[in-house]
Amino acid sequence: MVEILFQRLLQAAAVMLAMSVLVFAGVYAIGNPIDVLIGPDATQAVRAEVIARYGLDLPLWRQYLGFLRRFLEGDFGRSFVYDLPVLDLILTRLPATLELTLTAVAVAVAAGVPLGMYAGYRPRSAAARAVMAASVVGVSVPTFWIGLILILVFAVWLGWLPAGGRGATVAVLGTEWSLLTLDGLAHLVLPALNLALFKLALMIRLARAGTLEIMLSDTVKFARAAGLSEWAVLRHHVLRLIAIPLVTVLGLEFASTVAFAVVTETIFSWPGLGKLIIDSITSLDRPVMVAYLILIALLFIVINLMVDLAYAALDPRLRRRRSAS
Amino acid sequence: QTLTIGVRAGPESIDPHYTSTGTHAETLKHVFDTLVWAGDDLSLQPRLAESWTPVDATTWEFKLRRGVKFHDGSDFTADDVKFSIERSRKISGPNPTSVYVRRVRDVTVVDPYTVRVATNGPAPTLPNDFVRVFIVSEKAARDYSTQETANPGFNSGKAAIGTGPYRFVSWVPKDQLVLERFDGFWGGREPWEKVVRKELSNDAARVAQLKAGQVDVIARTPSSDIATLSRDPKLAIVSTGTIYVFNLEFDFREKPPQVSAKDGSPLAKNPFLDPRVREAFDLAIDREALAEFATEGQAKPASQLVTPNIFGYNTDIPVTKPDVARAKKLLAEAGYPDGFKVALSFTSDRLPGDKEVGTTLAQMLARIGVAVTANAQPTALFFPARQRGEYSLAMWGWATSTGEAHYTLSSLNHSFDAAKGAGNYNVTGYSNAALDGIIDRAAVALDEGQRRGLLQEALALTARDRPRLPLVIIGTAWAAQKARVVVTPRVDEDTLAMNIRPAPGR
Amino acid sequence: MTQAGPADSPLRRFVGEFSENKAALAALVVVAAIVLTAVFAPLVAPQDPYDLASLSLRDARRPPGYVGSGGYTHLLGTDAQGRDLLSAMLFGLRISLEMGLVAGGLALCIGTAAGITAAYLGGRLGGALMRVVDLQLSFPAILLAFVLSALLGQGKLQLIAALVVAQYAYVARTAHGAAAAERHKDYVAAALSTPLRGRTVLWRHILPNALPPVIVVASVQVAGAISLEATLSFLGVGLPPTEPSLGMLIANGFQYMLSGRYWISVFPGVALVVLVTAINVVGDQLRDQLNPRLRR
Amino acid sequence: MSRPAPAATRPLVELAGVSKRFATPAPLAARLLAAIGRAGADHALHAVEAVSLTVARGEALGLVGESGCGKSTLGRIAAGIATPSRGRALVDGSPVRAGERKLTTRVQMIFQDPYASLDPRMRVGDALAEGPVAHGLTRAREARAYVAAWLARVGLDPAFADRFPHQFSGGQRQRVAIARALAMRPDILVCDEPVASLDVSIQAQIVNLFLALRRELDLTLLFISHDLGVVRHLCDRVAIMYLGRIVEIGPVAEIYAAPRHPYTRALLASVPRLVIKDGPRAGFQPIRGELPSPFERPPGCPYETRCPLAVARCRAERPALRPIGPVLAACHLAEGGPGGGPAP
Amino acid sequence: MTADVALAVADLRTHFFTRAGVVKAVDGVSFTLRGGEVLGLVGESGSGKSITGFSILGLVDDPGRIVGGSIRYRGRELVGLRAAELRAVRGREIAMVFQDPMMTLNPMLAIGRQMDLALAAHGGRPAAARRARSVEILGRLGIPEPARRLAAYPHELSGGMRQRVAIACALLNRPSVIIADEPTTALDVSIQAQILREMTDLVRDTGVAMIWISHDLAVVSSVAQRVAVMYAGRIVEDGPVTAVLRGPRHPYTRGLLDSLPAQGRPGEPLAQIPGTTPSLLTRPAGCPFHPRCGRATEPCRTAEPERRADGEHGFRCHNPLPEAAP
Ligand SMILES: Nc1ncnc2c1ncn2[C@@H]1O[C@H](COP(=O)(O)OP(=O)(O)OP(=O)(O)O)[C@@H](O)[C@H]1O
Ligand SMILES: Nc1ncnc2c1ncn2[C@@H]1O[C@H](COP(=O)(O)OP(=O)(O)OP(=O)(O)O)[C@@H](O)[C@H]1O
Ligand SMILES: [Mg+2]
Ligand SMILES: [Mg+2]
Repeated sequence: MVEILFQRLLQAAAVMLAMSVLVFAGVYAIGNPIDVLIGPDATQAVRAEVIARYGLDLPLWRQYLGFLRRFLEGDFGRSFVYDLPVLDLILTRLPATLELTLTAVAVAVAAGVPLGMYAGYRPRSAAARAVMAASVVGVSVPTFWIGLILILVFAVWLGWLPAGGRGATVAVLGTEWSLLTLDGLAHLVLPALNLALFKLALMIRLARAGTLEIMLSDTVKFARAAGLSEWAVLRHHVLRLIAIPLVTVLGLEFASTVAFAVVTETIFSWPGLGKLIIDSITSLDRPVMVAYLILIALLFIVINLMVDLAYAALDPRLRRRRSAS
Repeated sequence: QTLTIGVRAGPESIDPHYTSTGTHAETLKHVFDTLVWAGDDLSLQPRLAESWTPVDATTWEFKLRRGVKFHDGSDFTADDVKFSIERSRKISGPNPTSVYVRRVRDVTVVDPYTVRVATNGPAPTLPNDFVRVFIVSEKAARDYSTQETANPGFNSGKAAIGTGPYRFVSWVPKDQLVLERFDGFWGGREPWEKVVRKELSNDAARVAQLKAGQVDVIARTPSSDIATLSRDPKLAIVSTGTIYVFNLEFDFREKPPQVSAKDGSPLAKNPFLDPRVREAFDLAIDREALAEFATEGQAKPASQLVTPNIFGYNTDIPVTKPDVARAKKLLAEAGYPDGFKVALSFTSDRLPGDKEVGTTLAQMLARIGVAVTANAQPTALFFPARQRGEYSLAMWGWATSTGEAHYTLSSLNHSFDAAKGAGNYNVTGYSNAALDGIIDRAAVALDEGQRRGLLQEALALTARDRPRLPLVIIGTAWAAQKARVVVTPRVDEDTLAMNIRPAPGR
Repeated sequence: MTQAGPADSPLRRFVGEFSENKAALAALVVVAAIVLTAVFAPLVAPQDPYDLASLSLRDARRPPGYVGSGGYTHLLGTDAQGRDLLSAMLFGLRISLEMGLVAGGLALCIGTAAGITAAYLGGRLGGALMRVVDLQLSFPAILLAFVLSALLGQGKLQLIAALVVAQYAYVARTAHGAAAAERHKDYVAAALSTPLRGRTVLWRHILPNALPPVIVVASVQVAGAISLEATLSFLGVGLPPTEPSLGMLIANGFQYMLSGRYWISVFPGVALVVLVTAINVVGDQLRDQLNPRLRR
Repeated sequence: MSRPAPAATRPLVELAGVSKRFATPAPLAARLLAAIGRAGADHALHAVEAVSLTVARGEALGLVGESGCGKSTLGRIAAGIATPSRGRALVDGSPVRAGERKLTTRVQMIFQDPYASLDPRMRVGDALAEGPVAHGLTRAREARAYVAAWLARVGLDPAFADRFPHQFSGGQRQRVAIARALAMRPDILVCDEPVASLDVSIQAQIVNLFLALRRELDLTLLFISHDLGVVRHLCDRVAIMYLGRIVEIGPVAEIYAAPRHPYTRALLASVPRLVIKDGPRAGFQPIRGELPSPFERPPGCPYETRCPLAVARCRAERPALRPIGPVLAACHLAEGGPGGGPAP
Repeated sequence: MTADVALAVADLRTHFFTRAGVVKAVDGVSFTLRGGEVLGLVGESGSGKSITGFSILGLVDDPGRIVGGSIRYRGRELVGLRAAELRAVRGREIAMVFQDPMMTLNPMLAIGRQMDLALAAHGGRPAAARRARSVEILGRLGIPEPARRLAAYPHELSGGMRQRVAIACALLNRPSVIIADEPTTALDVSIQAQILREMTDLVRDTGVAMIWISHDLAVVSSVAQRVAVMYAGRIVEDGPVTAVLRGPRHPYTRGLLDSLPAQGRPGEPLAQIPGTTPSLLTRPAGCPFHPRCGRATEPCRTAEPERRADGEHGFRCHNPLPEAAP
């Protein structure tokens, strides 16, 4: 256990190190954050003072080492813009993003898997073709555009749902969740749908491909020969067999879900990490960028770990080998 | 009665001395007062100071308003003023508010309702600076006045005690700020019990929330939506010109990095050093068209870098009339009958219409034979690159936020001089000794009439020499739920709850 | 099965099977038509959107059917710069296709090379290579593209670089999966036992057999590249505004959606959807056809 | 036996104490679970354990055993496709493989599944020419003729060179695989169950082909099969494997006539025979008990768990291969003399 | 005797409509299966044995279709039944076991669960009863500690055990006909022997009727009472197993028997049937075997031979081999 955890942590550390170097170098190449932040009327002296105060006058490697030292002490640094501890800034927004992405993924799975399985089960039917065509639209239309259309239709024209923002939240375990209030849910529907569409298409395609293949297998034939109904075959056999690739891809796609959350959060004014990161990029708020990316890397590793555990849960071949007698 | 406002950006902290960003000041004006108030048209008005007079060349005396209460019930006195001025020097974020008190040598409390401010040298525009100097309660903020304690103290509300019409309730960065009415406000009770300021940085999101009825007012309505919104019977649009002027700046260095002959070969010398080329560019630009089409009528043609309501504005300078034929002739005379190639860089996400104006400029310059590659950049990339001197032709917007032209002239057109603190924003290498002289004299002229004359002269000289071309004055518009509210516009674009009143008949 | 006649050439059979799916055939025709119009855009388009001097601002944002100062009808209206939207779209298609194909192609080559090499090497070295790919996947593509275009400036090449970096990892994973499966098949062992050199086996045997799923992913990637490019334009780090790609046009027209000037964004959007859908339908058919288990 | 055993010269193929372990790399999740005590960590799997055998020039050795007992693995080691964990595989005294590289073309292998062993995307002509061209057995220009000759040799139309593997029937495909191996002009052919996937009528064709090739090319064969009938028909000697070890080895006629090892005996008894007489049929005498897991080896005789005759010694001590009459057998209970197996 | 017929297949035709043409995989197959009888179905690969089996259960995959003939189970016509009715027959009346248990059992489900699903498909019984039935069947098939095995996953079992589990699944609902499609081909001889033993015991004890598909004549000869030899989509010879194997009347059956290694002397070439399997797409006119037949005469090339019978021993050949001496 210790060894495995250690290995994973090492991997995490390597990823984070790479990320932080990348961000440092990237921001350095873009320019001095102070040039974005500081007012035009600041004198050279003030400018120099501010630059020195943020340590931006040091050579890049010294800035980086300083960051590393503080990081090892558990200090992620403070936002250039807000002068707040970056960790606080991120942690207060993390629930919103998690809520959004997880809902989106849940929607994508809940809708995508059945649709995909149907499309794979009756590949030549008109409905299946329609589902597949729709899924293409899902992957091809840019997220921001769909988002706006959703707002136009459901918020502006029909007035059924709010056009943006997060709505009422309830504090559970010290974090605010909007999933638990009706108002919060109403606010969540459109952004989650927007974010889910892309994943949905992916789920449909994966589920279809898997189903298509498995429907031809002897396992299915054998189950049918035993008199199982088509529903039972799909529900018990096919679903089980396609679960593993689905879980893998979901894990891999998590990073991109978060990335697209950036767009969705912008359109829907969702107070999550995506908006934070875009704003910190546009204001070259380096500590926030670094911390965010480290967090994403961490999240990615955690998700990977969970995917591995899910494998073990799903695939009995990875489970305990019962002795033969 | 709750008022919900959708704005582009909010405060960066609740400490008013933390940063000098415009939106920061805008927000905190609800909670804190200043000695001097900039009116809707930027004219100076008494606020916490009832009057201000120069005692001598380097001293201003401010008479304070009596009977003003802080949100915690304590009285406002001269000590709070002294404390606040000194505090704004010590506390500093990325964009120090110390610029507003840079000319202050020291502050003396004469009596509880009189303070004297001694300046480093003559400072005729000190009251203009004080428009942005917020007064905090010494009692509440004393313990939160170091770099480390300031933000935690104010953001938690402990130190966020002001004299303004609203008191601070809560704030989530980049999300929303909640205020509630301060019933003890010296200027009388506000109509709104509660004010929610939502940060909606995306234009479409702002408009959508207004249309969906989630907000009462939005600031900076995208120009593309104004026409439709004004046709909506439920909504009202209020617009005004702002103090932002787009300008096109030329590179005056010997070796401009982004200029070349059309075939890509380097030019013998920098064409922008030739006044005929600059004039040709001026003549190529159809400012009426820019205003009418690029910004859909939201902007107005500009004749100079400052707007008419700014102190020092020169009414004699006309808006240049476009003349493509003459522009071509001038170019030919300057030795560029076939034009040349240049990259035009501009911000794409900073101000309303910047991208459209930039791309349109490229079209207009193409008409006189200059091959322009349009380089639209996010603000985060534009300013650092500009600061590094990577651009040879740049278009961006400038606001005369102090309300007087000296600020603009000395920042942009004065030769760069680190020692004097002049030309801070002049990265083009432009240097005109005559102009510098006039600007320097205006800086210390205490007599208003004399100062106005000098500033007008400097602007006229700028119009002749064309170090940068003024293009259009940016307009701004608020859109509001007609049935609920009425908005009075401000030229500095501030969206204040104090300028929003319930609609009559409600 | 085994009774395939000798006259039955694989290509003929392939074409025959393909044309049986009418939808795929139609999609192929659409793709071909779009590619052709894009290639011949300068001949087809009423206006040259690159010629800034020919544009008139007075024609900006006019609805479909407007007769502009150029004297011709703007069938699909004009955009914010007074460009004829139809022309802009034709040229935009050209740029989008170019970007999609170049970026998709490069991502295909790099990803395939990385994935197959990792699969061939196997063990720790191959594992390490795939870790790098994983790392890449964990880095949101949009941010990556943002940083890259900040580093390299605005332009087609930079954007292509960003798209490639963002996308090659998907190809690499697919190629790796396919190649790892092939790697352990007997025909590879047979080739190695001849003995042939590892490199020869890699290129001659593993690559061709691992390619089909990769090609299918690549066809999705081409679509993905076009759509990602649009998103980047929306975030402000796309192409220069004077070089309108479809994505760029959509992103630019985005701000007019709420004001009812739908055409600026919707027409390019529809064109994008049609193009990408058609590419995907063709890709899907190819995938189904390349799947031997679905063969008839 | 139909043919006299080849003269006792120096063996052409020599496997000296080869073992093969597969360190099954458990997926991370499994290891993780193992670490928190949910599962026993996987041990290395011993596919082949300390096998020594020799094949003389021109001889055909059959390798028989239950599925999964390590026949293919042993064959792959002999053919230089796999590296043994311990021991060496020699051809004419020199190693077949060094490190990750196979050194010789003298041993070639025919794989169990001819379809899987042919590159589905390569014309068989190209597949056949590839090796010989790379090793200078023919020049690229002459490759077509070379290939045609070998196709003809295995009884295929040379025009088939332009076809893809899927265009052949099973028997034809197996011939192509044989031609590919032969085109390398090997001295030794390792055949891994070359007839298992074929039905009887085609099986006969292939068996006949091997018989002819042996006669005409003086090939040395290592013939892996679980079909005892085919082995008897084709081979001079036979080795019986059980759980990675050889339990009995000797001339075909001897072993079929009088198996010494109880496993060999059971195996022979399990072979279904064509029954053409009316009346009650002889019941099967299947081997009782279960195959022990290759992960957990009992310390004694590997067959002890299923052996009807096992005694205490079998549980405790692993029997070595020792000469019993004309054969070698690894059984404590086997006695010398003709037919001297343990009494059932 | 007719009352005792469990399954009667008459002129069954199952065709695959592929792009290349119509593959007549099964083209006029007729046979009857009596209760408690084992019918061996032999023939070379691709001759249509499996498709015959699938057709009986209505499990022919796209693009295949039963285009003609009838399948009567205890007098009830199965061809043309609605999906739900067919499903009630499958597993309940007629069950099937496939060649490779690794491919047929779902690797992701515990075997108990899979058996439970098969039982539940035919409804009615409480969970405990289903479990008891599963345990009973596994025990019947000689699996030690059956109750514990229910929780095992297929990969945890040896090949032989897996196949027994697959057989158990087929037996769960007490079908009266089992179609066993090469159930031992994937196993090696020693395990094959075990399975054969258990299956013969089973038939003896329960009286279930069985179709045993194989291409191994030896296996068939030891389990079946009657045998049918298929060639190119139809049955070319059928009859009591000893009679057919001792005295085959069709040259193809003869060829099959002759090519068994056991028939030749070690080291000598085996007899082989010349030529290759005909394509089911372009079946030769006349007797499909005539291109490979040494006895072919003119009528063989033109006229399809009808089934002729000699007592219970039927064959389709114009020039049958002489009857063997008893
Ligand atoms: N690459 C491998 N990794 C792990 N285990 C392996 C590998 N190859 C073979 N094994 C294991 O080694 C053992 C012997 O396998 P091998 O293929 O040699 O058996 P075999 O006798 O040829 O069986 P069969 O008759 O089924 O072909 C088996 O338990 C198998 O699972
Ligand atoms: N899906 C299909 N499409 C086209 N032809 C098919 C399909 N499935 C089977 N066939 C054809 O049907 C014929 C009979 O196949 P079947 O599986 O019944 O043979 P078999 O006698 O069981 O052979 P084997 O011994 O190899 O299992 C084959 O020649 C095959 O080509
Ligand atoms: Mg093997
Ligand atoms: Mg079959």
